[in-house]
Amino acid sequence: MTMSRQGVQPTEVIDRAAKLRFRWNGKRFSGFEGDTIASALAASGEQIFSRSMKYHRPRGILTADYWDPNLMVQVGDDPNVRAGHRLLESGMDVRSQNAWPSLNRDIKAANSLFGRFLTAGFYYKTFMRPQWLWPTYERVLATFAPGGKIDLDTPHAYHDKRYTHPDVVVAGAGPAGIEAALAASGEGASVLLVSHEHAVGGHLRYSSDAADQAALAELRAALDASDVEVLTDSTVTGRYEDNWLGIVQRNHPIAVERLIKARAKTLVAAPGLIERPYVFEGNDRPGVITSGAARRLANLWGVKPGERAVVFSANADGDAAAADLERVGTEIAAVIDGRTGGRISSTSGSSRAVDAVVADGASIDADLLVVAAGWTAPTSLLNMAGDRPVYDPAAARFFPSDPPSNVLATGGLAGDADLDGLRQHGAATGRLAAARAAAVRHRLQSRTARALPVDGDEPAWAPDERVPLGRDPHPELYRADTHGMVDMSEDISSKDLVAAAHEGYDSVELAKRYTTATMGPSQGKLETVNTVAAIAEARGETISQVGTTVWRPPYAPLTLGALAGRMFEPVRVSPIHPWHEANNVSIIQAGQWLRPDHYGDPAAEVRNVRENVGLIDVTPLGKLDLRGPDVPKLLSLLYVNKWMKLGVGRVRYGMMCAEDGVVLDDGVTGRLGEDHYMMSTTSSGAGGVWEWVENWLQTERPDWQVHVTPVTTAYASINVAGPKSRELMSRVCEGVDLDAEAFPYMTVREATVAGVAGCFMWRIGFTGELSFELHVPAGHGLHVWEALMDSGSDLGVGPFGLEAQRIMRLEKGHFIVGQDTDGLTLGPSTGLGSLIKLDKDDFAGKPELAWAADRSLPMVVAIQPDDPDVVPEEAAQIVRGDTNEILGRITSSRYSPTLNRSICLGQVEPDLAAGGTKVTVLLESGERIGATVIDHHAHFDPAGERLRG
Amino acid sequence: MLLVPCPNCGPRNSTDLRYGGESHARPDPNTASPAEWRAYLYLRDNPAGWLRENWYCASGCRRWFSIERNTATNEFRDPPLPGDKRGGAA
Amino acid sequence: MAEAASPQNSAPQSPAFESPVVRSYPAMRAGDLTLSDESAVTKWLVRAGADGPAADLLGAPFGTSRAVAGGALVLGSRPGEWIVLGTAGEVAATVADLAGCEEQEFCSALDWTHGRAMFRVTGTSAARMLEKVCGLDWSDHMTPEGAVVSASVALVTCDIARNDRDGVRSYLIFCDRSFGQYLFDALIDAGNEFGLSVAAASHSHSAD
Amino acid sequence: MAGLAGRLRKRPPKYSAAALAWKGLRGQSWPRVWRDCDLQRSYDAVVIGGGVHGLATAYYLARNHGMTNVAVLDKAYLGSGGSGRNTAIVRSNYLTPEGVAFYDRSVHLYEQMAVELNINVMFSQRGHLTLAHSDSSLRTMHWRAEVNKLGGVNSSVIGPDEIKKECPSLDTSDHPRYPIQGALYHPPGGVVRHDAVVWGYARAADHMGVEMHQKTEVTDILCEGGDGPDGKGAGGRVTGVRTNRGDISTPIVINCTAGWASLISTMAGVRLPITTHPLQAAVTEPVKMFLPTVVVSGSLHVYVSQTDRGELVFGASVDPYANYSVRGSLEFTEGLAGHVLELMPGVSRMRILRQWSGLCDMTPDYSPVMGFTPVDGFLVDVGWGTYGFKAAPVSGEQMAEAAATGRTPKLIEAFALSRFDNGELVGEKGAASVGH
Repeated sequence: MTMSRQGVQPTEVIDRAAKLRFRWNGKRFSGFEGDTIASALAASGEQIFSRSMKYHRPRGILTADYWDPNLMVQVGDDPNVRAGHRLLESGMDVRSQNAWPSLNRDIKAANSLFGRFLTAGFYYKTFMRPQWLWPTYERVLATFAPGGKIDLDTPHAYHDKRYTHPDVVVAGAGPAGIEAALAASGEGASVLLVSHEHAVGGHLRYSSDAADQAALAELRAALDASDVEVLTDSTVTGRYEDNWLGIVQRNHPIAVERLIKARAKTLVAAPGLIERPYVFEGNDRPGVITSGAARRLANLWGVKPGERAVVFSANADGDAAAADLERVGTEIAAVIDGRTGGRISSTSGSSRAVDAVVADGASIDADLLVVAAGWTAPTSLLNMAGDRPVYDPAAARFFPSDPPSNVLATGGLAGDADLDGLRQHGAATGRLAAARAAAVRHRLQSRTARALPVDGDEPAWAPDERVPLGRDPHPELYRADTHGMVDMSEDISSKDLVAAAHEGYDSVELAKRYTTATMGPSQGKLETVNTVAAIAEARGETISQVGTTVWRPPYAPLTLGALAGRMFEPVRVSPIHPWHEANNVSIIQAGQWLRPDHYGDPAAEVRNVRENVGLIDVTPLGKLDLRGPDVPKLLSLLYVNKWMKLGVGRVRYGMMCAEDGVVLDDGVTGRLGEDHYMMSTTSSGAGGVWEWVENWLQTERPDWQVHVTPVTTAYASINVAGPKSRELMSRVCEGVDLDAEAFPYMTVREATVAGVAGCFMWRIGFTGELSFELHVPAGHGLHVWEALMDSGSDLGVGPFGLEAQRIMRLEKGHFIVGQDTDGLTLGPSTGLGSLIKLDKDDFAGKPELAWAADRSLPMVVAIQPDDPDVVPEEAAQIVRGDTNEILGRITSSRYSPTLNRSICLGQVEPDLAAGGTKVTVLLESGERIGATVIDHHAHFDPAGERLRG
Repeated sequence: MLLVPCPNCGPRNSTDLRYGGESHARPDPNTASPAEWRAYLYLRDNPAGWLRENWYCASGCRRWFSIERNTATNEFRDPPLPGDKRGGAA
Repeated sequence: MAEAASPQNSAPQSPAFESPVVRSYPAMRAGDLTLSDESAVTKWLVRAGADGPAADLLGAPFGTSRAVAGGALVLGSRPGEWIVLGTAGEVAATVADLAGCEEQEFCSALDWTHGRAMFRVTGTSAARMLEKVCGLDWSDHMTPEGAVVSASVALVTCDIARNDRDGVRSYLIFCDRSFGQYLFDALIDAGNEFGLSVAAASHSHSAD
Repeated sequence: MAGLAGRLRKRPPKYSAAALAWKGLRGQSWPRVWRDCDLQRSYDAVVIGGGVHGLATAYYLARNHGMTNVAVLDKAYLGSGGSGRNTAIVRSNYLTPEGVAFYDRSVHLYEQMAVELNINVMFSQRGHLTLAHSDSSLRTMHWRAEVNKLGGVNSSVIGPDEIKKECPSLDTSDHPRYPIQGALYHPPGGVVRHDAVVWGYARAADHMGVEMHQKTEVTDILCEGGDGPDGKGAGGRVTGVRTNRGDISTPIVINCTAGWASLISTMAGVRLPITTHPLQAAVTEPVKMFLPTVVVSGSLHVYVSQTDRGELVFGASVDPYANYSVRGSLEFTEGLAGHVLELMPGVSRMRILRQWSGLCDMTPDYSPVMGFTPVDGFLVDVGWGTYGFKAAPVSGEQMAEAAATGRTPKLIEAFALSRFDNGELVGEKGAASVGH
């Protein structure tokens, strides 16, 4: 066939004054503003747009819209672009995707010669032997993968997201959809109208009928005058629970694409109908197009689809296509009427000709074969709402059965009528949608604490009193006995489906999986009905008996960029963060927190703390403010140890276990006042412990009087550690006697530090040194940190980071929950079993911890490699001698700058837990080294004199 | 996105809440047998239908509440939004 | 409550309050929309029974807010929880009024000024901007003037109060202080489309 | 196999390139892949669930133990559950010795499958990368690698540079919010054509006389002597099953269902430590091959591989709340896309074509429940969470042995239901929560 641009059409959407130049496979082409890529190429006489997936048969325009399986092209770095939908832009670099070396000469076209061997599923039946060759076979098969190329350097450009809560969303902007939107808006509802196409109007856009055009103008004017929000070139991609909708907007001014998430009170589905191909031998040859394609080409873009056409018409659209073709100068060789028994059995002729062979074998010369063989009802959005469409043989298509009553169908999806009938049904649907939305809004408002109070009862759920649309009779035009293509994007013929059914893949789901029919880019919008029909014929059943497959989201493919949108990655920092950044800190990410790992030399930081004094920013340390008379009971319930007698100003260490006895978290809690406590948790456990506390208080002990407030970042937390820490504190601290007797280890005081009142000081420390843990009101945290740095310069004060702290806590043998313990570590395994007070009436995990006492459990122990210079990897396994039997593992391991040797914590089988036990550690290198379990966790200062100092 | 009817806030997106699982009573820790306690820890009815379960309104009122939901249709016993009674395998 | 009644952290002798927003922002084209950092405003968290004497005194049930006589703004942030904000003096006055309730019910109050960042976004397109970072319905019937709600904003849990300024939509947004800088930047990004500009802190907090 | 010959039905034509060519030339069609049989009134064993686990169990009952009077019942069509909805990843780099030994056997059986079942299951051992974005997850990767090595499994921790070599499309720079710090590299890991595994086991079992019954729903399990109502429950024994097509008497019932495991077991009076959650997956439109390995990120809750058709197949972690409805959610695809683009910014223009979900039976310790129950003759092969497909061959083999011999094979001792009575859970949590 030869397509060419014709004179100006009254309905055309192109601006012939605006010429756009672009490249197609490297060659220069041009088109007009308003052209799609495909219409511009067609107008320039291009016939072949792609090669088919399996047989590499030449493919041309079929439907000339978004769903055309033959018009997938690469545009720059954008693969699988729908050339039938994407508007032409100046300078586009458009390439065909599935052909090598070129569209017109494709080497793999040879595959078509072997077609009889490449029946569906052939690859399951071969390439099993020799096994060692399979990887090679696989690489070859992979070269048949269809689709375009991605460019790994493509940036994730600005994509946007937005939420919206309209009363009514209308999916589809044909005459019925527009009327629904207008009517709902007229009832006072907020309405969002979503048009998949570049302009509203649906099938009216490409109708040359004067009445249709008048109606279109009227509807557009009404929309402009209304409050309806209209989105064009946008698609409702999915309907999820409670009418949660995904809508992708492809033409947003500031974003590549915008994903709109809409909570619609009611959804109106008005997607119209999709014309389905006609299955006969050679139905995929360039020059065989649908009636919709013919009319779009002629009326929207002024393109003459061919010189001499045979029109197969089984409905009014086919007749209209014939008329439109004549108007643009295509000679009509014949009109074969499908309603009176006319059929096409195959095409013949050389490459440019598509002579139609009719039922009686006669052949009609032509270069264009236009088919109007029926419709697919895109019931996707209704499927997603739980509906199961039902097939009506009289109308030869599926119809909705029983969607939820907040999803309403109108337009072609719901039935047939003349334009006025469709408009009336649309308007009635809009009114119903608005009425039901009002009831939903009333319910939402009456139940939402913050909402404007509503008066009156909830409106009754409006009954559906719409006059149902009729169903025009349509011939069932299916044929399974030819080699006609059922799925053009997958190269699946009716023969393939029949063969699959005979092999036993005879349910629609199995046949789909086995042949991959309907698995392509349009997900069956063109193919499903013909696929089901072929299976039905092979089984000797009806289409209704076979049933159809479930349409899953999205309605139309959705880019990963649009789904990701702007990526939110919350980051937490302490008030002291600016100081760290100004002092060559090396940052480590701990969950959402950015924390100082070290400032250049962790070992030096350790030595400075051991010899002088260091500061570490421990702001992320979890802190819960607990108030009320029942706090001690709460502490006794959540910790394994006792809390009823903690005096004001005292601090105690506690371990928490879950109900299964597994270690959950640990930390110290101090009593700040009569009924006022502060609980500290691990940094990573802060959020979880807070919820854990609330859960117990709200569900198990609602009568207890305790108020819990997370104050983790209400305070900047600074640990001042080292032999000279008391001296440093004395220079900045007012109102507190820092003397060891007055302010001993494991106590807490409130103080004014560097002029900041309301600071809390704890005499505790993870490092094992004399230390003061300061909690400073966050708005003054940086000030206090800097004050400490300034006043301590002569004491050699310096910052230290997490790494230095990890080393020092390991020197002291303090375990870290989640590193030295794991998801099965029971309380007693930590070596702190004596903490567990089973004589308490109740506490979390009590029964398991009681039974655990009689079980032999793995133990957390301190381990020292015999060779002090070998530092085992964390995760190195402890094995039995030269065997592969696992007896434990190293959980923490560092080189100690204080002891000048490697030191570890690990978990070992109970019989290895005794001090002095020799164990074998398997390094990652494969080397096995000797190591010794020591009889307490602390590698350094086991008596703890330094921290009491 | 499921709407969960929080008794304090009103209907909220499920992502605003934390799921607490099946509601079940905690046995007396001092008298429970290992079998009873571990049934409480591990065994679940897991029905395909109405289930009383716990939710925590994490981004909202921060209150734990218990409510009945049909695990086959995601309908809540607390009257759901009118019209959305259909769920199930789409 | 005595301990609570003296707002120590905002005591005058303290050094200047450091905001969580530490970056500086170049003057932007004045659009319809302004964003300001009000983190220094004194904020207290009050806890009591949802319908006890303290609740009556505060008069702002969950989901609503009220400007009290003393000048402070009271937000019913959760059932049995209130955020009281204003100048140190205004807040202290309101909190002090609650002292009497202690004999009748279990209640507590703590200074949360340092724990929460607070931003204000004002402008006719403020709701459209929030739609880009928060899944709530900001229409007048679901979130009217005075409404108080908690929700995820750009993946950070926030308390939000609608507190219009001279009839123009305005929202107060509170988050954990450590997220302050991140959230401030996320709001600026969301506001660009509407011509957002960063304004100096007004330290004003209550409706007229 | 010689001893089996007597029981073999007339062998249908073998699949091979030659047979394809021959039939192609003569235009012959292939016979049914499995027979359509009438439901008998009694079988030596009934397997509930026509997925990979049930079909493999039936296959090994016939092949290894000569039990061919076996029926596999499925309420829909074969492979309609998790078998056809998973992302077809196979690996053995688990955390615990028992897990490693078990899954290693499975990989071994997958390697032989194409030849043994005479169907190309397209096992593509393209390598499996589990990325670590934090020092704690890197520590877990080292832990897994060490246990894997001791179990004879090829697995090691590699750094960003090597990762870039294996998988150039990954962003190994320090720009992302959560930079890639390293990965557990597992060369034998890969993907399989999951449907082919279902059809292969069904076809091979059919050849040995096993009957596959589709659209056959079990409505009750008939018991006697148990301490519960109708003789169900502990101490009782199985006598048969009730189906929508009538009653069947049998001494052995094996529950190989996923998603409905609790409901089926309740029919026998057995309560399970299971909650059912949907697991979602999605597939993109095809593009030319660019992703050579399977990539998993636990911290980002995503796993991805590229099929031979050029599509990217994604999965994530299970939905947060218990649920029997298999609808996809938008928030799943949003989160998925965000995480994938953190790993591979270059794919932002690829389009999601379809999303779906399947039901996963989650257990407290991320390990299955296999073997005998307090009801004599009622066996379970359940609790497969998100890792059932990769375990299908070994599960079938071991469950068949348990059913045929009445003894629990060593390889599945750790997965017994009784572990929840004595509180001795399996330590897979750390690794399995990292997903696929």
